[in-house]
Amino acid sequence: MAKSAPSIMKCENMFCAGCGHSLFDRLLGEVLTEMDIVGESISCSDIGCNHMYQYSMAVDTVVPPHGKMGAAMAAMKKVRPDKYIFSIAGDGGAYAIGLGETLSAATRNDNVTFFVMNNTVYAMTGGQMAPTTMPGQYSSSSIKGRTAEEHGRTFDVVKLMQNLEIAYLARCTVTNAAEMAKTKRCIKKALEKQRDGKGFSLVEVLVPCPTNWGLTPPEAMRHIENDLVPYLPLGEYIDR
Amino acid sequence: MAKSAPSIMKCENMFCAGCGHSLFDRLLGEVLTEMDIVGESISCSDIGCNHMYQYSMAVDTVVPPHGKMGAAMAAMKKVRPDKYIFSIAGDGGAYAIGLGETLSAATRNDNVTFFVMNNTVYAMTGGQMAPTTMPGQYSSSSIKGRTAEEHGRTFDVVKLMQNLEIAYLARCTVTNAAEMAKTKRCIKKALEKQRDGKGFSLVEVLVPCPTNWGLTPPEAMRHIENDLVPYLPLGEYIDR
Amino acid sequence: MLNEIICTGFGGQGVLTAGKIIVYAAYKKGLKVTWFPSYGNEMRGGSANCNVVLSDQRIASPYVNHPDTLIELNCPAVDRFEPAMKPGGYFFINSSLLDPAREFRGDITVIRTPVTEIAQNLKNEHAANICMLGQWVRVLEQFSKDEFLRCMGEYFDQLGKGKYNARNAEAFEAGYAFV
Amino acid sequence: MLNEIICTGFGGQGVLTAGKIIVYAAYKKGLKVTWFPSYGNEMRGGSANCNVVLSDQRIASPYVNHPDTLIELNCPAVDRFEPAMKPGGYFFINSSLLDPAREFRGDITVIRTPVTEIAQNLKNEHAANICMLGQWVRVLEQFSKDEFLRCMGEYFDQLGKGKYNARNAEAFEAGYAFV
Amino acid sequence: MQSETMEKVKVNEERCKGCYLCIASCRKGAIRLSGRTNKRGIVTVAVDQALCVQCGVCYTMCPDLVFEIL
Amino acid sequence: MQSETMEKVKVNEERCKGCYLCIASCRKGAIRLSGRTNKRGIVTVAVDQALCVQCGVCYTMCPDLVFEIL
Amino acid sequence: METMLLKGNEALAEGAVRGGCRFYAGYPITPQSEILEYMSWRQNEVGGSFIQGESEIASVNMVFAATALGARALTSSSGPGFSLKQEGIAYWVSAGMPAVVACVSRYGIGDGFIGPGQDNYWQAVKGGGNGDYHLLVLAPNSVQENMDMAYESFELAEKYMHPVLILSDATIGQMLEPCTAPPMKEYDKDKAPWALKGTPIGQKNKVITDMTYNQDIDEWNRDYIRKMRLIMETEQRWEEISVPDADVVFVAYGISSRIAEGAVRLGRERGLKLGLIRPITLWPFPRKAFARLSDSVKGLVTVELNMMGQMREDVILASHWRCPAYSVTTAQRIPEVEQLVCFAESVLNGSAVEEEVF
Amino acid sequence: METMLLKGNEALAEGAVRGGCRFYAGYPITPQSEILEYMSWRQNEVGGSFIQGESEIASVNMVFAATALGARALTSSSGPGFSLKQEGIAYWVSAGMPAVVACVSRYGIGDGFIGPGQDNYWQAVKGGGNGDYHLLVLAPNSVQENMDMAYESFELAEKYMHPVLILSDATIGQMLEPCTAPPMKEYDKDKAPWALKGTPIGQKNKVITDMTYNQDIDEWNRDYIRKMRLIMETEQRWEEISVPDADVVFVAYGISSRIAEGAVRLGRERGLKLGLIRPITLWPFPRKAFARLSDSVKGLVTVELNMMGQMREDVILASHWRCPAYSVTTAQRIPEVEQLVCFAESVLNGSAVEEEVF
Ligand SMILES: Cc1ncc(C[n+]2csc(CCOP(=O)(O)OP(=O)(O)O)c2C)c(N)n1
Ligand SMILES: Cc1ncc(C[n+]2csc(CCOP(=O)(O)OP(=O)(O)O)c2C)c(N)n1
Ligand code: SF4
Ligand code: SF4
Ligand code: SF4
Ligand code: SF4
Ligand code: SF4
Ligand code: SF4
Ligand SMILES: [Mg+2]
Ligand SMILES: [Mg+2]
Repeated sequence: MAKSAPSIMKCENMFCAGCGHSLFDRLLGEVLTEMDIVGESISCSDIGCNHMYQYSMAVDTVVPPHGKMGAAMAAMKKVRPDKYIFSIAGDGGAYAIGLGETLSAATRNDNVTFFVMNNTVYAMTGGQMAPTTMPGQYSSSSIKGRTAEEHGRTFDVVKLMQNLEIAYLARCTVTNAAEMAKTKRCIKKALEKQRDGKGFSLVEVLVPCPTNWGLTPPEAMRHIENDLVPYLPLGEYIDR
Repeated sequence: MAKSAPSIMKCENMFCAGCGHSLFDRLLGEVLTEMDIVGESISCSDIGCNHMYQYSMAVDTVVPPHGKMGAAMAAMKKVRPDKYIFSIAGDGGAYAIGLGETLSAATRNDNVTFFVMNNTVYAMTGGQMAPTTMPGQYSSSSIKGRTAEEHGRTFDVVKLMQNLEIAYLARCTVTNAAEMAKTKRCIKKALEKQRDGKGFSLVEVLVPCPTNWGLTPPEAMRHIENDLVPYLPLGEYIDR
Repeated sequence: MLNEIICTGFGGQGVLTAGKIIVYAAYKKGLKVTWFPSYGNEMRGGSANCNVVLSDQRIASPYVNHPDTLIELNCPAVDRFEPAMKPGGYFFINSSLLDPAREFRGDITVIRTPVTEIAQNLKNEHAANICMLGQWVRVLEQFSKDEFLRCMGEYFDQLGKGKYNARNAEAFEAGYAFV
Repeated sequence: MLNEIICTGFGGQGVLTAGKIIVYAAYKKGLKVTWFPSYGNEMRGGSANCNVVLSDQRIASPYVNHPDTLIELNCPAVDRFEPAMKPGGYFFINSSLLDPAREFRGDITVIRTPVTEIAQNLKNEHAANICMLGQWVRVLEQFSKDEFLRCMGEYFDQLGKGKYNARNAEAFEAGYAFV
Repeated sequence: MQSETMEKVKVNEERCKGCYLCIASCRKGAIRLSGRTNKRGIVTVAVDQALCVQCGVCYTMCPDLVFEIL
Repeated sequence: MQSETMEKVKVNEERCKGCYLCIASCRKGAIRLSGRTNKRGIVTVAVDQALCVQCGVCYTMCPDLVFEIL
Repeated sequence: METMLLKGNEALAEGAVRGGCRFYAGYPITPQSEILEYMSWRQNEVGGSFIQGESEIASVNMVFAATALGARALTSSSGPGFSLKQEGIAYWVSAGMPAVVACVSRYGIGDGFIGPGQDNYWQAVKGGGNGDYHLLVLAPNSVQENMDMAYESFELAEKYMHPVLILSDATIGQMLEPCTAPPMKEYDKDKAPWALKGTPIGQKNKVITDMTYNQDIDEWNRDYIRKMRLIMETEQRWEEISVPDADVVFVAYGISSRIAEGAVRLGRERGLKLGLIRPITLWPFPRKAFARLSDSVKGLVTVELNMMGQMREDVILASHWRCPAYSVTTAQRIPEVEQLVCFAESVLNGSAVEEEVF
Repeated sequence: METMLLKGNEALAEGAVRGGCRFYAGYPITPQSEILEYMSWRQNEVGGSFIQGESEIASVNMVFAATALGARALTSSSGPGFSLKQEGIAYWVSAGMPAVVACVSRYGIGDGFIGPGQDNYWQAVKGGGNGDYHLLVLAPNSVQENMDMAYESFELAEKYMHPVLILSDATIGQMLEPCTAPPMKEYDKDKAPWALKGTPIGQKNKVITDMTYNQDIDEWNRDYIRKMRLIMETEQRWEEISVPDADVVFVAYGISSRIAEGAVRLGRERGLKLGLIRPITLWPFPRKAFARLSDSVKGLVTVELNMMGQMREDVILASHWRCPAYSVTTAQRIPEVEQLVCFAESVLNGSAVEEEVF
């Protein structure tokens, strides 16, 4: 069972050691190659560490301002309805500054695919608290730990989207080979929904940011398994 | 059982004949007066026909830019946690341009109260299609009727918020005296949740816009009963 | 030739449409035209008016500060616009809503027509504006009746409202007939 | 007196901290100081450096274009900064990571210290930067050892990192001791 | 018991905008057009005090605070 | 059947960033530090081809495409 | 060539459609909502797309993305809605996207009023978004020009790969005037050289992004500044009315220029030698028109629907302050022809005051 | 008076806190995130509130609302984030809210880069939002000034009931310098005359809104313009270095002014008579400094970290073009002291070129 870099991955990536973004990107690269839809795909990149996929993955890409992927994808799909239109975004972009755009696309049920890398912080700007920051989590703007009283409840996309009439909603992670395999299946399914015209799909991937979490990469993986997953359970929540 | 204008209503309002906003405003005026919290209240007005309450209701009011009530209220409550902070907004303001702010406040569970007047159009600007515009509904920007294929699915706040950990979520209307009484109870309950520190509450009120719907006021009321309510059922969805 | 008109009334009385029909007819006749709407300060249910300029030369400003013709469907506007009128101007006024005792400047011609009543009698309340146009055509003779009626029909046709043409024509005729 | 220093290394090697400690010590001594960080073009894991200016007069630019002192913890930066140095300048270099065959300009003094090794020997890998400061203090004699050690301790204390003071002092001494 | 002809509801006609939600809402059919036009140019409504049972629905359903239930 | 010493996994050491997720993931304990430092200044990893069962987990878990399963 | 009687906003929309616009996204705001309403059915007729964005920000970025994929795309707004688009427009500039935005100005700071205003001049011309840029700004003063400028705007934008702003106003947008429609232009989004269409493995993929990452910055800067200077040299446009022998020259654009033209006519009737320079491009500002002014001009008078006389500083720069530069500012009120003639008289008799610029 | 060694961003935050700031809302963006991070714990210590807004737009409007309720409130951003705040800032102006915003400039159009830039000058000074306004713009050039300006900004804003912008830059924000902290100011939000606190029935309630609705417009306009002229007259600030006998005078603010100061020193060492005018307020622009310039000045040279020489037009207006106005623009690169001295030499020997302003 030979395995090597999917041919869409054109060069070394720019992520930190052990960054979860890069694990996701390779899975996506594999799916696009295996489905043979690279030439039929146009991606939409958020600004955030996640955006660095564009330096290592050879797919046509538009980079709108931070958080505006929901809006940009709506337009892209109207202009080229025959293409696969998807976004790679961070939790900050998708759920904070872009929350309106993300949910507008979802409530309209636009026929596009949204991959959200949830690392519970604004990584690229130095690890500030995000809506997704866990209760008790330290960050550069919650140095005594996040609390619901002071900072508000932690954001959970599944709670918001669970009842929407969209095509697909899943949460997965990259912490071990088994989860990686599941995540890959979710990525594929989400793109198939688009192919079949079913509408909006969102795959949230819990990814480590060892740099901003102040953990080694293996520790960061354990943190996801022990502290994130119990609070943000994995699974396919909508599958129409 | 004597009934007369609550003393907070200071003069004639500026709404069109039969406008639902004015019915809601009077109910709110009654509640504020009956709870005797006028002096403890600071309201936050959206821009839209709804904003005209400030000309007839004597309550301290701040008017942020269109749609920004969720953000403004968060700040107001931090600065004056001992006051009742509430917004009166339109569906366009709360669910389109302000969707991100509205849902950020809700997911944080800010201890504030949001009254959203849903008339299924952008009334003040001449009745354009809004996210809330019903399937098949004509509007000045959907002159052949809204369709899910072309314009996207119709927005339903209950579907979005139903699973959130907020204090109170209700949908009501103003179509007859019985519904008015229920609506009044919902308004009161929402403000009591804030008093008790329970967190975010949102009351959506289905209101007629006879002017932009091209209907007489009584017809507009029947339209709500016959065409809106079956699609957007009334009720209390969250009550913690 | 420069003809500066203001049409004014409550929102909903059709004064903007009255202005548009005039402009359309003049345009069809080969004149230069402009039409500009303005709404009162009040958001809703306030007064509405439009400025119409007809000319055989390129029109500079579309704003009418000193109308030579004023077409009014309600009363509050009387006080507002009368002082601004050009001497020698024509003031077409809805006498149904006018205090009969109201006096006017001596240097303008006031034409009183009870267009609300006329329209009500035709069971066509919304056509007071059209009645007024009938009167306006008759008095000023800038257009022949047939010419104007044809243009008005065309105007409604292109809006997809041609089905009301017969009733509109009836209102126009009634306004035209009133002396 | 004007002393322009660049500290450079990979992100994570603590060069920004090294610069800050120098600045803190100089500031405590009553000098005017500026410190300015700059990150490489690469977002992550790239090189980092800081510009430090010490002076007894008001400091105009905080930018160091032509350093008189260069403190380097990694090799790629050697090629980048060597040409810019002022003649007569001091080049403190981490010889643990340096190609021994590398040749340097004749008009500068190169001080080679295997700080990575020294730190590893102390089982304190992250303290290569502190070792280098020891060497720097010894060679340039701008500060007495005790004075500098005290300031460094204070610096870490105020960051709440005082508990590492003993180990940092050890690294400093080891760097100072290297000849 | 109240006399049938005493005033039960006061109508502030000047505020009326003519939506006629009151007429549509009064279960007793006690409200009708007054035939009078107010300063807004609106044909206002009047209450037949004899038919009125002071249920308050007109107060509730009038968007313009025209009614006062006495 | 494969010979126990044939090359099963190729390691592109220059790409390695030293996250050591591979070491943590290999159930066979076939991956260890190589002792070599690459151009990035990273101590890279090496595969003990004898222990390797070509399960592919290292390929899967390496964020930097260091491994190629042959 | 069809002639029609249209509102300015409709003419702008129709002009854009005929110029090849096949994508529109916008959010309602008076006095420009007719553009949105018109596009909502018209794009359907021509096989284009219409999206009513959830906000101005969504809309401006939809247009960015649509343009990136090759479509000729338009958005429009006014007042606070135009302010919200500034981040997005800066991205258009940075990415070199030839998208078009129309601002139908209303008066006021913040939400303001729905009537006409010209207090967006600084924002429109000097930069609303962050960074070193000017948009190519066209200022129509008639319904016909609303149509014509929208018609040509895409080709202009594509000529320089730089966005175009059509700065119209509430009066031009709301008024009806006859106008003649140019023929429908052919445009094939697949032939747009920059368009993202999907790139098969092995070919070089395209990325449309900010200036930031994919090119040497100094090189990017050099090309960019060369482009901006070229636009300045090539695209200055203006109209002159009775300028050669004028003693007092009004400078006005958009709706004010119509009033100023009336004032020139009235003044001339009264024997005053008045003239008008009407900037048609606001950036590049038509400096050439001022370079040619005769030395006998006693004063330049800007006429603007604002309080601060925003354009006046550009008039001073253009004229090298060779003669006094006055300013008639009328805020939310439309100036009257008579008022302008009076002001010109005060310039001639020396009683006009040249205030300090803001 | 405490002396500390702080980063410029931290100094700005601490200065604001000591000046009475008890509310901060912001969104992360480099190079200003330290302001946000500092406030996240510091507001807690002083009993104020910190909100990490869900976006820049949310944050600017949180500050609007907090100010309306009487708090001294600050937001901060950079680059595209500052662009997003323009609608909100225009509302501050319109509602007369004395709120404060800091922009720690980074370079580039759109997203741009994280290094220092001065290509926000037009946006900051000429108006980013819609309508007739200038903010009161302060341009610190040291960590100490970051602190001092933030400290005084609220009282300045309240003096005129007009917002203040502190236009810092990435270098000043990121650098460490010693600075002396002023004492904590007392401020009682309940004493703010405009503050909404809730009004019992029967008393006159307050509405804080856009200029639009609650006052006669002409009256509002009159008061507003009077206020703006008063600020222009009263608040011009600048620093002069070696100006009286200078042949060539640099004009630079923020980080560039530090380099220019270095160039003045180096030039003087070499016998060149160089000087520097450093605008401290960018609006009102310090015209008075230029009015006093001697006639022997051979040239004014703006030094800016941008491509278009954005400040140059204000220098020309201020100096009435009495001498040539040159521009050294270095885009994303920090100018070198040597380079400026060379340029000054080229001005003196006549080889410098005065380009057309953009
Ligand atoms: C309008 C705007 N605001 C802020 C920023 C700064 N910024 C860049 S990336 C980023 C955060 C990204 O966080 P997230 O979306 O979670 O992605 P991550 O880096 O964690 O993958 C921010 C705030 C920006 N570029 N533009
Ligand atoms: C930023 C901004 N965009 C657009 C507008 C124009 N505008 C004013 S009210 C309104 C619509 C209001 O619709 P809705 O919120 O549903 O309230 P309604 O009038 O229906 O009560 C719009 C779009 C504005 N004032 N500001
Ligand atoms: S900072 Fe975090 S998210 Fe960003 S590249 Fe590094 S590990 Fe990945
Ligand atoms: S337009 Fe509609 S919502 Fe607005 S005041 Fe009139 S009826 Fe009410
Ligand atoms: S409900 Fe009120 S406003 Fe409407 S018609 Fe009746 S009295 Fe008049
Ligand atoms: S109180 Fe009841 S019965 Fe009497 S008029 Fe009103 S609605 Fe009718
Ligand atoms: S997982 Fe990859 S990058 Fe990480 S240590 Fe192993 S080989 Fe190196
Ligand atoms: S293929 Fe499997 S067994 Fe072999 S080295 Fe990789 S993880 Fe270990
Ligand atoms: Mg993140
Ligand atoms: Mg609405």
